[in-house]
Amino acid sequence: MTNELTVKELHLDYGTNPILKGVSMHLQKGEVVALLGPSGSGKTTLLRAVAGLESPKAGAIDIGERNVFDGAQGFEMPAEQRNLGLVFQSYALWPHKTVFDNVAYGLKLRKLGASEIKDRVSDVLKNLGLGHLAERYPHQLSGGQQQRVAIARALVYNPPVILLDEPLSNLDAKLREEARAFLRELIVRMGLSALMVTHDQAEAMAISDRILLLNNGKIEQQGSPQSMYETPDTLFTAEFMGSNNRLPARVIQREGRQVQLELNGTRLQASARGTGAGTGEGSTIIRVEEVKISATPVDNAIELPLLTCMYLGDRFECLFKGEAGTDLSLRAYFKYRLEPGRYWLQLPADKLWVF
Amino acid sequence: MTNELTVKELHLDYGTNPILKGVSMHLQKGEVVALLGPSGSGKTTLLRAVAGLESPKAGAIDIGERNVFDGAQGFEMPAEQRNLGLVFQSYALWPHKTVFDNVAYGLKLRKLGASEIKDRVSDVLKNLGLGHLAERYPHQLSGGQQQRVAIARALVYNPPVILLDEPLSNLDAKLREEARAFLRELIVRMGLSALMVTHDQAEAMAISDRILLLNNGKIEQQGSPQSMYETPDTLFTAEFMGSNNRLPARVIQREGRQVQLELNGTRLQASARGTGAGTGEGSTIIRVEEVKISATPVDNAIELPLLTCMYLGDRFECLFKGEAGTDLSLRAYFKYRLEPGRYWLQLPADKLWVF
Amino acid sequence: MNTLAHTGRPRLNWPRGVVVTLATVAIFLPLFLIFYQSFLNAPFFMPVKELGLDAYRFIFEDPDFAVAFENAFLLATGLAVIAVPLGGMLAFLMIRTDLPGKGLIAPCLLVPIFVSPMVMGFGYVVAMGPVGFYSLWAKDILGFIPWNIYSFTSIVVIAGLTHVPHVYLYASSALKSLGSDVEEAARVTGASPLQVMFNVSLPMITPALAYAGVLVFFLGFEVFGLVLVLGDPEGHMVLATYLYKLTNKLGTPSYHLMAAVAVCLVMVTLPLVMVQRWLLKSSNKFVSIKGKGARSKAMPLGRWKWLAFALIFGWLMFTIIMPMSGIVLRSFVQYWGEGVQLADVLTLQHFREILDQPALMRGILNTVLIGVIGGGCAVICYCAIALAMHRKPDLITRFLDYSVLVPRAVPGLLAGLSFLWVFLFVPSWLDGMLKGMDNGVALWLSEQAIPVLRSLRSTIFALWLAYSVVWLAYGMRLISTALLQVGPELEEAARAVGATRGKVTRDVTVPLIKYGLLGAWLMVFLIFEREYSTGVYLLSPGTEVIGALLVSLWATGSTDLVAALSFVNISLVAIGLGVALRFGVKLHN
Amino acid sequence: QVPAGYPADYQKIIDGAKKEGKLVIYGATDSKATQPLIKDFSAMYPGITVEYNDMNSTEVYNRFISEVAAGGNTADAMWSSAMDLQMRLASDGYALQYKSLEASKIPGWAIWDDKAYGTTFEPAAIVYNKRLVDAKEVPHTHAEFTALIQQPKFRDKVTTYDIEKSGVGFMFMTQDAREYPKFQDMANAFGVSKVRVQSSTGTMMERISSGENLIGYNVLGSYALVRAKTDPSIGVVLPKDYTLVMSRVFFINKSAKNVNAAKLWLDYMLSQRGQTIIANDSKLFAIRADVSGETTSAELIKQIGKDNIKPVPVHPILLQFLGPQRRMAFLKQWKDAAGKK
Ligand SMILES: Nc1ncnc2c1ncn2[C@@H]1O[C@H](COP(=O)(O)OP(=O)(O)OP(=O)(O)O)[C@@H](O)[C@H]1O
Ligand SMILES: Nc1ncnc2c1ncn2[C@@H]1O[C@H](COP(=O)(O)OP(=O)(O)OP(=O)(O)O)[C@@H](O)[C@H]1O
Ligand SMILES: [Mg+2]
Ligand SMILES: [Mg+2]
Repeated sequence: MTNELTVKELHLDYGTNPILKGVSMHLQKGEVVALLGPSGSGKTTLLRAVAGLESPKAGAIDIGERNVFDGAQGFEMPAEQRNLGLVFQSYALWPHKTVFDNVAYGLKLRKLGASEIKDRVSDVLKNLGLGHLAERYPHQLSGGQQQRVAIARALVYNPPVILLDEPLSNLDAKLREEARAFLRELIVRMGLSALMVTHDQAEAMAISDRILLLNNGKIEQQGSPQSMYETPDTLFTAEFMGSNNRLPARVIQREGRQVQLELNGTRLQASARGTGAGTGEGSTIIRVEEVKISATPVDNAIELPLLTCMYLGDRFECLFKGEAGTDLSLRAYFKYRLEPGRYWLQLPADKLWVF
Repeated sequence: MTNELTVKELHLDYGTNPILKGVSMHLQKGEVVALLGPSGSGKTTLLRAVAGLESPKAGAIDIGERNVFDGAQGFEMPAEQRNLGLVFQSYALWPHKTVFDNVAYGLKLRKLGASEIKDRVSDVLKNLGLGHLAERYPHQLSGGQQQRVAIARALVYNPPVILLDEPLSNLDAKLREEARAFLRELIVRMGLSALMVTHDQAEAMAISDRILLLNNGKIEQQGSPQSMYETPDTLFTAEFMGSNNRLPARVIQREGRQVQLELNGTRLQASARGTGAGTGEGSTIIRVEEVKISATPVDNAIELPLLTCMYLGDRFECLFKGEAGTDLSLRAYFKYRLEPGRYWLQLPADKLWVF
Repeated sequence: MNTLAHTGRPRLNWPRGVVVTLATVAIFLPLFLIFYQSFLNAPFFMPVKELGLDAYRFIFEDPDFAVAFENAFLLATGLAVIAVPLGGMLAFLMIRTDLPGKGLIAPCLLVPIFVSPMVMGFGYVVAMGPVGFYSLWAKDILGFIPWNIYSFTSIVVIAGLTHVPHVYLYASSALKSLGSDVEEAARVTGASPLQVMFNVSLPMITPALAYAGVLVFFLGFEVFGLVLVLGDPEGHMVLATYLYKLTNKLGTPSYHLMAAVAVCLVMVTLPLVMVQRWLLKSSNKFVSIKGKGARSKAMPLGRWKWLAFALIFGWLMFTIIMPMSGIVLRSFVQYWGEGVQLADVLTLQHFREILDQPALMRGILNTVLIGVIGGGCAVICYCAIALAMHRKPDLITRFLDYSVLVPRAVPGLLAGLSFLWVFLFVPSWLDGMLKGMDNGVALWLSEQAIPVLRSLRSTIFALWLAYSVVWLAYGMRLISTALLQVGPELEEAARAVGATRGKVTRDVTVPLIKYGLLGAWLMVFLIFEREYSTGVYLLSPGTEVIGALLVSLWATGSTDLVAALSFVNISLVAIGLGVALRFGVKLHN
Repeated sequence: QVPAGYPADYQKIIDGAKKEGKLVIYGATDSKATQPLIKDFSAMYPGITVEYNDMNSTEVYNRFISEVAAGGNTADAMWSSAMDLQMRLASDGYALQYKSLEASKIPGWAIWDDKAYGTTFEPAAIVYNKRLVDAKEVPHTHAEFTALIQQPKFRDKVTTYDIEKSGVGFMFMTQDAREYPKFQDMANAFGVSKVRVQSSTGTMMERISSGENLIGYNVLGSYALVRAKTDPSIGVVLPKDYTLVMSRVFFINKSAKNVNAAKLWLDYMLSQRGQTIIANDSKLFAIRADVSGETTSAELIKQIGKDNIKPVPVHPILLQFLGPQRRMAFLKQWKDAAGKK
């Protein structure tokens, strides 16, 4: 398969502040890639560099066969010639144009005939369920509708790649869930290649074929959502991809991937991940949903008193706390509200990760 | 227990547009109440009316024993005399003051001595983990830190009630989860009474003792998170409180709470909720997490082909779709990725609600 | 089918180049002439002249210069000290609170902007001078006159109070773009409206106040008409009137001395610009994080309400109603003063005389034209310059940023003279150059283009250019405020769909600041209405404007015509203003 | 249509002027006063449009020298009350030598070298407020004036030109210093009364009329009399011991484009017809003795006596005071005496 977008060793500074420190990535035809990372890691910057809105210092960017940026040759194609679709977090709809004119603008710039413009705009609006809103102004639309107009505007001239910067983060919690299913379905249906920025790992996993995790201007790890979630290479990835318990455990012994821990006076079996080695203080984590609660003693478990249970609707999140003085605390899900008391929390060895 | 805050039949218009249409509520000492509702339902407006930042048309507001607004007598106490704590969604920190000065301002206005101010501000900053940031300016803080400064500022003069307007919505997805646990713990630890606006039902459930669901300027339903989630009185509440499947089912027969449905050619048992009666088109919903997937025929189930599975990290969200032409679609969670094929989706009668 | 122009390399941004070059020439050519002149001992165009520091030596030895300089500094400082806080407070009261009568006050605030200070001063003489009718009234009641309008303190106070609206304009537009949540946060914390204003609102608009402060400080150095009218009796002199004196002091006009004074002024103001830049540098501190739905209810002032109203009314009374009533009264009487029964001397004679004089009628028309059309053109030029600086944080932008303030540091009279020089000598230098090149094209140019250039001087274009350059700082700020409110992503979105920079400007940026531009047009119109000193040397028959006519009428003693003409002018502008506001032109975005 | 009494070859000038069709004058006389002249001139010589630029006297000077230096269009003729500046230009060689046909009809002191011509006869007057100054008090000589203004009633209420700002004021004052032996006493008296100085006639008269000031010294009589017509508060006296008289100086630009028209204008202005208009319509005082009316030199001479009229001569002698040293010295002397620091 061909790469629709290739970024090679991109470096970018703001003033003297390095923001991107050598990012390489590619996007294949028909693929949806999520750019994930904590705030300030440079996601937006990378997207903007691809779009031509920021000038990198070094590296190269190709869109399809075209080279659009080459740091070595000092070549940089202006944003308007890159022919990309870009959806902003704030949607950035032009408030003085109707929905129709917002969407049609890209076609007008491409000097299409009036009737063809009308056809294509109506088409894409219908496709996005906005057919009846063509004559409205952006401020007369709800957030979700605005977001779809922004997408329509970016799609209408069939760009090879569409870039989305946190397209869902301005939506209500409720709307967001629907929108993400809609967006995924739309991208797949229209056979687009999309690069999407988000800082919400759940959103990234739900929507993308591949995740690129950015950390401090570098790519920390990339892969399918499942591999990122289930087999993180680094502590950062592991912590970022899910809800975790971080445990103050001491490593006692390592044997290949198998590790022996001591936690709260209990010996536990765990598995090593990443490149960590040696004994002593290690970083030990376990996903909240992997902790199993039992009222009776079980294997590879520690015993802790229940502090409180938070209702989450479909389940409870229960908080266990070690004796005063230790900073051991553990969260676990349970289907029902637990009675106060002490419980055995089983930490399956293959899910208890040491970095 | 005494009510720290009582709102009686509050009416408020913007121009000729009624926004609050008779809202009554109360907040007890030490209680955390979440004001939940879709965008535009009037949550912020209600909060602002309590704070004295909007002038209601009619009704009454008492804070503790003090009457602060009485529509009948045309009495309205200015905001600055109500002695409340208010945390804004935007934090609204004063950018020209340091963290210390931001927090100290309320005490200065109360004419406390310099040394006492210093003590109390240091205290509250330490309490919120901001001790080392006192000399910084707001723009030098991360979002999460800013939010905590905003809380510190609202707490420092010990207001009887603290009002929070979507305090978490400006935070990263990751930070938000931590912050909500922190906030809940803080409020409980300091024995505060808090009224918090949010539009995220998960947040409301996790953080509050009681939820007030606002819909279009009226209180739709109120109660503990669990009762709101598990025994909604109205379709609106049911739909708002969780992720639901809405089914195009026809009611065939009702017998007390028991209802017989027809869905996709299959007869199903369901239970009636709310005040709905009669047969024909009803509103039928079931929570996504209550749908059980089975490869073999089971009771009270419909058979549907799998469309796609979305990875959510700790589980998959699977989408089933009826034959082309019907608008039947169903989402369900499953621990593993499902093979393509047809499955039986069990819809437990007590969780399949008809309104 | 999706075709976009592909040129490969980014092209030279020539529209920007043209704008920047033209702006630079328009700003610095006259300044350069002044600078050059200040180092000569005779007019620079005379055959006999020598380079040297004579001019500086003379003014530094002249005790009058020291006095004038000190006074000018006091005046400018006092003016800023009075106008900045009051303007800020006024803006707060008008924008944020439930002050009664806002609708009425808002248009009144503009009056001091478009009434020429000379007229204003004259109004004060008639109203509050030693035998002014308010003074006589006060004397009847109190037995003495509690004020002396000719004292330097009075001049400073009047200058300060009449410049409050300038500060108000900047402060109010800054306040409007400031989310009110920070203020509400203060109120909930327990601050009364007054405390909110002093502790939160005003500190937060420090950058706008700093800008306004520097601008009014400059204007303070430039105050001329007011001092000319009110300062004469007791002999108070500031730099602008000192300049005026210099035209006569040595018998023949001494350009080198005037130029030296102007250079001193520019030198004094430069550090100020630096200070201001420095203040603004830390302004990222002031960028507030805006919440969604930045709505606000007017802050109830409670018992302060009527006190605030009374204060504002007092200000209106003193800065507008009293001097204006003086003018109006003067325009309807034959004469006035101690012991005159006004009822006996009422007349419409002065208005009839205006009708009889075609030059005056033409002056009125020209003034309106230069205000409306010239103002519009000026706004277009300002907009072009602002766009050339828009989102391009480079050296050129910084350079322009500094440059726009400089012309205002030169007193209008001298600025006008230097523009006359530009229009006179630049064509003849060019002519000389072209003739020297001695080829066909050059000769043709010298025959065809030079006369056109020369004839520009006697058209109203010359006047317009001088006005526009002098008020550059004022106008640019109006427009850049509007531009700042255009979210960058709106422009970036257009580039992403394929619009070139030029198209982005045309299709997105400019339409979005449409209302800002209209407001700026109105404000520039007002300021052009009253301008007079800059135009003095650029007028020719047919291009008279009221401002300059007033000065010359004043000098020849037709004070009654001055009053009547001012009255007509003020009424016209007020009507125009009313119409504009009526049709929805916003005063600030 | 050669005016009566002019030689026949004057027709050549008229024809030349017609061909030029235009005349540009820079003047410091306000256009209200010049309009009757222009109107009449146009009636006499139809086809010549007169473009009159009304400016103050320094602007007239500034513009003229700048424009001449730049070689662009400038005035064909200059007509200004700043006699010293006009003389400076004339003696610096900017003026065209042309012997007006009317030259014999005006006094010799008003013509210099056939280049510069005095065209009016305007006395410096004492102006007072009739309402507030008793008829008995009104001074008729400089000595009476000196005595009067030292009375407490006149403290802060005497006004005259700020001679640092006003050229006319300076000129009058220097002539006073020459003509009046007790000038120093008068200057000291100004100091006693704390004289209020103004930069223009208008402000002086406005303040006298309103009663803010009671009496003004060296006010241009032509303006004062016009004002006194409509304003009963204004009283005008011409001092009997001597009265200074100034004359608006006219010269033709040596490199004028429209020389013939300018010559026509000069002859017209000095003719009886022109002078009659200057006297009766412009109210500027005719310089010709053969014009009668209230504002004429004849009338003035009748009132005060020929010997008491002290005209400021149209002569380079005026330039003495343009020298910086003398000028500064005089200014200092005046400022010290009059208490103007
Ligand atoms: N104009 C700028 N000048 C200087 N630094 C900047 C600028 N814009 C962004 N930065 C810095 O660059 C870094 C990366 O910013 P970027 O916007 O790419 O982050 P992000 O990953 O998109 O974060 P978020 O999730 O908050 O949007 C941040 O540290 C930010 O402070
Ligand atoms: N200043 C205003 N003028 C007129 N209508 C307003 C104003 N402010 C808010 N409204 C309207 O009042 C209604 C309630 O607004 P409110 O801000 O209370 O909603 P909310 O529940 O807080 O919504 P959100 O979740 O979006 O914050 C909305 O329909 C809104 O459009
Ligand atoms: Mg970002
Ligand atoms: Mg809200």
